[in-house]
Amino acid sequence: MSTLSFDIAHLLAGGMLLVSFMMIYQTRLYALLNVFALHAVMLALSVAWQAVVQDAPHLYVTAAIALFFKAILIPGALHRIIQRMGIHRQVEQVVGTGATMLLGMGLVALSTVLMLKLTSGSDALAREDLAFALSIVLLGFLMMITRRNAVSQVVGFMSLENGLILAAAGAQGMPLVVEISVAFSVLVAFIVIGVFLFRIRERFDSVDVTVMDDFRGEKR
Amino acid sequence: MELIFNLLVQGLQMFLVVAIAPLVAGVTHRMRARLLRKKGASIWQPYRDLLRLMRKEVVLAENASWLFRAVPYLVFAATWVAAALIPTFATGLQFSWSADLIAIVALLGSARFFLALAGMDVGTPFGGLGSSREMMIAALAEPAMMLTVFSLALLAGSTQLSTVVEYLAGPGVGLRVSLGMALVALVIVALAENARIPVDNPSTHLELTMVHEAMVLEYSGRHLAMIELAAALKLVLYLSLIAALFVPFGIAAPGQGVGPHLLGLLYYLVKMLVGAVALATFELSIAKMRVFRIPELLGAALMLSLLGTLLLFVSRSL
Amino acid sequence: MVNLVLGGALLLMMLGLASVVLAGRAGASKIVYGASALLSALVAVVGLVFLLSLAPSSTLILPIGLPWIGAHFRLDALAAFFVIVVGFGSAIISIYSIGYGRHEAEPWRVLPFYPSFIGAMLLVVIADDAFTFLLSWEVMSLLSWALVLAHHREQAVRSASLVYLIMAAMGTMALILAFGLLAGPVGGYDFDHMRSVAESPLLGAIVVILMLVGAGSKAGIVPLHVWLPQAHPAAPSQVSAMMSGIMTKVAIYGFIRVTFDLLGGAAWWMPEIVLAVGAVTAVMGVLYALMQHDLKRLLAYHTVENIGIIFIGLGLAMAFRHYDMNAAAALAMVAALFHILNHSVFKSLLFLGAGAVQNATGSRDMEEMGGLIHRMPVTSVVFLVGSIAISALPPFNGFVSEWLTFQAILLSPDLPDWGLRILTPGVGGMLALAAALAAACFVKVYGVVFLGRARSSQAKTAQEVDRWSLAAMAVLAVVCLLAGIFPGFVIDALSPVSHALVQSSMPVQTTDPWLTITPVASGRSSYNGLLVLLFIAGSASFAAWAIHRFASRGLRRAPAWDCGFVLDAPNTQYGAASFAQPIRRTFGTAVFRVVEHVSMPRPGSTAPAKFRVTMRDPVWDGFFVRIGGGVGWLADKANRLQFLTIRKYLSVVFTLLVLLLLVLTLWN
Amino acid sequence: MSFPFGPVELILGIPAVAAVLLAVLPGYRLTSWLNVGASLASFLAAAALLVVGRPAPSAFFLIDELNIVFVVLNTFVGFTAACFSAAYIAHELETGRLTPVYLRFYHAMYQVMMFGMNLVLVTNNIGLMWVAIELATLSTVLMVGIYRTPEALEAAWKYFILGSVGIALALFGTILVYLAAQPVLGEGAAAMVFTNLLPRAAEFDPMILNLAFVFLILGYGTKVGLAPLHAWLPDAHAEGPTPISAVLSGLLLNVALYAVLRFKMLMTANPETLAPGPLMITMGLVSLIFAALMLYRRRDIKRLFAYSSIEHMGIIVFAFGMGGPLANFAGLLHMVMHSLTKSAIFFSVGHIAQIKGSQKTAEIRGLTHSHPALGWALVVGVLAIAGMPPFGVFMSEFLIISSTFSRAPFLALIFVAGLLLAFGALLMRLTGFAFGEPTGNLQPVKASMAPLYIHMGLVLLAGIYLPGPMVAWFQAVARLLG
Repeated sequence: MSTLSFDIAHLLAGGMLLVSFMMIYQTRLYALLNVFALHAVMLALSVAWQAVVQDAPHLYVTAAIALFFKAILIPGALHRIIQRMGIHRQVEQVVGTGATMLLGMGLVALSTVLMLKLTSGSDALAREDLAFALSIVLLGFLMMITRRNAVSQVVGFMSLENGLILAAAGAQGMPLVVEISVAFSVLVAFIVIGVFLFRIRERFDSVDVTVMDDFRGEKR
Repeated sequence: MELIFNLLVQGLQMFLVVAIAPLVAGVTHRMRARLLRKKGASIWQPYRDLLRLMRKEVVLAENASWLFRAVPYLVFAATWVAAALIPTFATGLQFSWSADLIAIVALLGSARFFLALAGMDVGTPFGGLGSSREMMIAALAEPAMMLTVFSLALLAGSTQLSTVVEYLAGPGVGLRVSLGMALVALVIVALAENARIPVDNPSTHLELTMVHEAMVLEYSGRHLAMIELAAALKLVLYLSLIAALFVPFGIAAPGQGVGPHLLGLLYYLVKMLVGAVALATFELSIAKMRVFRIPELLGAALMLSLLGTLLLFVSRSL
Repeated sequence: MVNLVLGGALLLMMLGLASVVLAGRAGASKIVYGASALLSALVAVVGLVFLLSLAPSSTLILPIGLPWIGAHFRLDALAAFFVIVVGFGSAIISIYSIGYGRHEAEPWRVLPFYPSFIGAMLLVVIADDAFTFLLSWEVMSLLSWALVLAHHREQAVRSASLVYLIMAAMGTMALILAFGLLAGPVGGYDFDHMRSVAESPLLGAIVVILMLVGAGSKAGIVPLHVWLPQAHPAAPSQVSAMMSGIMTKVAIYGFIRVTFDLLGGAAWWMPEIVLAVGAVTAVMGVLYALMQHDLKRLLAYHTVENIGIIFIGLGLAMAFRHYDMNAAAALAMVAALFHILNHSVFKSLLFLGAGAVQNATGSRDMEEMGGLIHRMPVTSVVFLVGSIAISALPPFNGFVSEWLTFQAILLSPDLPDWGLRILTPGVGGMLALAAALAAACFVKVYGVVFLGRARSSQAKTAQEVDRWSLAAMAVLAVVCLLAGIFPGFVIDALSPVSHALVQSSMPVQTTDPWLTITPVASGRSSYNGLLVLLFIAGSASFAAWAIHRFASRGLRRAPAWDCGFVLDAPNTQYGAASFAQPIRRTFGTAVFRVVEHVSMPRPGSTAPAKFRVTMRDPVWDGFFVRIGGGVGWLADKANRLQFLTIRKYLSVVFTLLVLLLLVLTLWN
Repeated sequence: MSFPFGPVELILGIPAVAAVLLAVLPGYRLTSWLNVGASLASFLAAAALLVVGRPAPSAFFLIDELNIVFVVLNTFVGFTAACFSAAYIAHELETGRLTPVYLRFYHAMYQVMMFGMNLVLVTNNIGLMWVAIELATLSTVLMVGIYRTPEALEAAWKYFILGSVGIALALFGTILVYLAAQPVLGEGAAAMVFTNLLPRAAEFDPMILNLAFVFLILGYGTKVGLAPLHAWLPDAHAEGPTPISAVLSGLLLNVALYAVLRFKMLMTANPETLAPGPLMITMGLVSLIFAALMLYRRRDIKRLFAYSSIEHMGIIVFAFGMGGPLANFAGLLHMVMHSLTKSAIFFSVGHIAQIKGSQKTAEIRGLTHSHPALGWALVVGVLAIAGMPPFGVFMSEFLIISSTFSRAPFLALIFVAGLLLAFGALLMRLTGFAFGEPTGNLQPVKASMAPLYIHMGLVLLAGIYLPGPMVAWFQAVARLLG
């Protein structure tokens, strides 16, 4: 593998990581959705580049799915949901932006150290890609637990999935089965979440998850 | 021939203890009176009392059960059997193997058990009070007694009373600390078991502190006579036991002729006399204790006997 | 032979199953109890024949149970002895139940479990591998638990059953751990394998402690006894008798089997703990008993006491055996075994008597009884026999086994170990104390329940129980007497058992003149229950005859004298609580922190004076309640996790993930 | 074989076809019979695997000693649960808690779930396994929410979110396994086939495997219900229809556990990896003790038994973590026994809750008096699950404890403490349920007792007698697990 292709892959993955941090930084839902769309675009680019490098045409499909579903369809749909349900446009944070950023830094450091340590034998592209992917997964997870709105949690979950796809694309010759299933799962996840949001809308005024937490079946 | 002689000795002992039991009580009573500068009754008075009681009819409480009527005889019999197994003037009693020292203690326990039951039978507060306190005292006195038995048994290597007495009468025993402790413990136990001062007062009848007399309050006539006799017998038993164990001189060994036995008999009577006098003197020189101080006294006896036993256990190896 | 016992046990279990169908019909209880009595008696006979014929141990392996081991069964001398204890006791109790069982309101809560319970106890005794043993053991617990719950509507019964089964489960866990150690990593769960392996002393000690927890909790050693005084009284009386008289013996069987048979030498080097536990159990048991006024609960505490006495014997046997004092070891072992037999007889008798009393008066509270000797003449006699026997008074059987134990204690100065030599006299003193207190306690029981005047209208009109029950109790009373006056036969019959356990037996007793027993040597100690009985009977009869013949035989009934006070309310009698007051004051303040509160009204006030006693159970309040509180506290803390938000749950997952990643990073 | 399809194809095909049919067919009676029939047919197909022999492993399907246990158990409990479900759902229709439309949906989802779980078990491809688990999860999510009460929706939502995160983590783990295998086995699908992975596992990069295992045990462990990943489990059990609770506890947890075990085999095959044992032991013990403590404060009968499932999963994971022939054998046995017993308990709990009209523990009293058959069945079931003999759980707990104690005494003591804690709580509740003065509805009830009796009969039989072939088979699996 040439240094150039390595650098480009590196750059794109790094870009994704940067966008992940940008998502953490957002305080408004619309902006968050926009940044998430950017995240998905970066993913698509990254996967496409992998397709080029690995000479694996099926990855183009994955890139396309990422682009259409995640960069366009889902942010659009979430926009509509926010509008229709009149959700408060602010991202409600549990941990402040600064602290979340710091935590995110720590996670990136952790995954980098881990990856450098782990895959000393295998090739650098996979290793670096994996380090970025792991960071993105962890950051997505972090976002899920430091944000209160359901929408931002969903977005966190999606970015986590983006990290997964990045990892899968980085794995040389990983069969198509997996990518399709990932996309499939995202689709299903979205539909089911939509169904749930709809039902929840029926009964609650907000999709804020904490409202539902009152219903514990077994009250305190 | 020897068997007949032995049987004779056993029979004589058996009847001797019953015969002198009222006498010992009489002597003690008389001695107390004299020490108090009273004239006092004759030393034969207990015999007269017993005879008179036996001739009287029994006035039985209305709800007394068969147990109440059987108990006097059972108590008397158990005490008598126990007393008959204590060497008085001769060791090597014919039937001594039928019960050892532990069994003798247990026989006395049986007697007390029945007497306490009888105290509960009529359902009077006094009876219950007496029984309850009697059993509390016994609960402490019996272990002390048992531990004393332990130390003696360890010393002699036997719980067979004849063997123990023979051993103690023999030359092998010097003065021993444990023996002294055992003696003190045994004396305290004897005082408690016989309802003497400072544990109980045998000569009161209407005091809330009384124990034994409260228990037998409902008895009359021949029943009371049996119980009084059993009590006197028990006193003799303990005196004989102390005498046989701690002042065993003069006691006749098995196989010795008629002479030593007669001598032993004489010695025994003297010992009893001394014992009765000593008891009376002791009783007069001390005050009756409150009931709930008694456990402390008996606890001391228990500790002493345990200490004695421990010393023996330990010294065996030295 | 083992197949006969196994067959009997299985038939009993099938009888249990069959009675599920039968339970609805009239007369079902007669059939079930009758069949149980018959089967148990047959099994007991098999055990007796085996023991007396000195047959070699008989084994059987069935292809069930743990797959690669199979279910091993074995009848040897020890098992045969316990088969006799279980079979005989169950047979008599079943005969009692033929009459007593009629009063059961819901027979189907008792009948299916009762015969199966007997069967399970038999299976425990003949099991010869760890799995079969534990299976039968736990089934035994389970069935007795179900029996305890027969009167499940009472809250006290339910909580007793709860405590019982939890303690039983704890005990079983300890047993599993012990057997796990014995089996080793290879999984040699059959007893033959455990016998053949020589364990290290450390392992032996751990196993002994685990057995004390496991078997001891079932038997009721202090401080693991707490379930016993709750569960035994809660059950129907025949079941109480079964649990107290027999099941506790099966527990001791477990202890003996492991410490003497399976472990052998490795178990014997630290008898101090067994001795100490035994002595504390004996004294604490009887002290607890003295504080009770519930008749069955009191009897249950006496079971605790007697278990302590048995453990003292076992501890002595361990000590003697360790220092190769074989004759002494045999003496101690026989004393323990004899006491096992005796206790099973007289405790069954007493519980059956208590059942009769409960049935007649409708209460277990002694403060509502009194004067039953007039209403229940036969019961009162047999109960008296039981009381004398348990108080260890001659000439009944209880005295003989305690006497043997004392004799064994007196041999302890020859032990080379200093600690033991100092400990044993103390243990002897505790044993004597326990015996004396037991006598006090049974004066209280008998005096309050049977003597005096009736304290309630039910007690005043009580009726004697039926003939089946009386016959059963009478048989037990006769056995108490026979074992007390002919102990030599029992000791000789036990010699193969002690030989199997401590490799030596006591000298043959029945060849002595007059059936005297001489445990070591005739110069050392001897006892003849028969002669003592004859002497007492003879001199009592003689005295009575002489007085009636020569003095007077007049008798007049009159109101009680009572120093001239008029007897009125039966409450003025000494009751259970007042009888125990002197002892409560002597021992209770230290052990139970007894405080007596007296509130005296002012002079002139017509308010009644009030007297109240408070006490704390040092074991229950000081230990178990705290454990319960601790668990509750932890549960409350843990329970907060049920009410987190999804986000917080995710945070937990995230934290765990990061933590594991950190571990991976920091590794090597 | 004259059959056009092998048993494996049938095991997958029957539920798939049935799901489609059930989705379109109307009528309660027909569909519930069809549901039972399809489940029975799957079970027979699985049983046929035992008789006709196992097909050779292909790139997609693998039947070996390990998963055949799971497959047979899965289809069997699936069948009995379907029987129970028929009676249960009839009552739900009567009371109007379910409408016919939802019923059709329910039956279809039941078969989809069975398909998903069977696929997890028979597949040879770790990617496919992941997809199948996801499928099973999603179908159960929908079933949990089927009552559409706020509680049910909340439970389903919680299940869905936590499950999705778990599944994402598991996917990452799966990718990592592929990454580890790819340099050795080459690119492509071959590097995801389990039978290819296992023999060459020793050549994989141990550190990637370590990392993968962390993600896999967290991912699939969420499905297993290991504390502290368990949060979805109690609510999902409590709020869904009871047949689903039975299937969740009895089957889905096992299926996830099966996935964990597969990867554990992979880990142990590589001697340079960190041993998975300690992690599994720790998680097992934490689950055991935590769940045991949680049992004490439960006021909902189904949630109570859900926590009991967590506890037992802890026990099983602990046993497999300990490893060795005895512990592995015991773990397997325990898993089977737990499935049978716990589903039986849910069968009886389902009827009880229907009779009493409540799942509150305080409102269920004196069952052995008011409903003897159900009450005693519950008593027997709870005692069995609490590890009392003569039931199978006792045997497995006996083996676990006794084999652990000589190897790791302190672990065994903690384990025993956990078991006792759980026992105390269960017994306390049981005493309340079964005894005392009965409350609430005392009318006799028509319950389908057959599945219950069959399960308890099997558990009882296993506690006393395990057939030789089954033992040999379990022992082979135990060796396979190392």
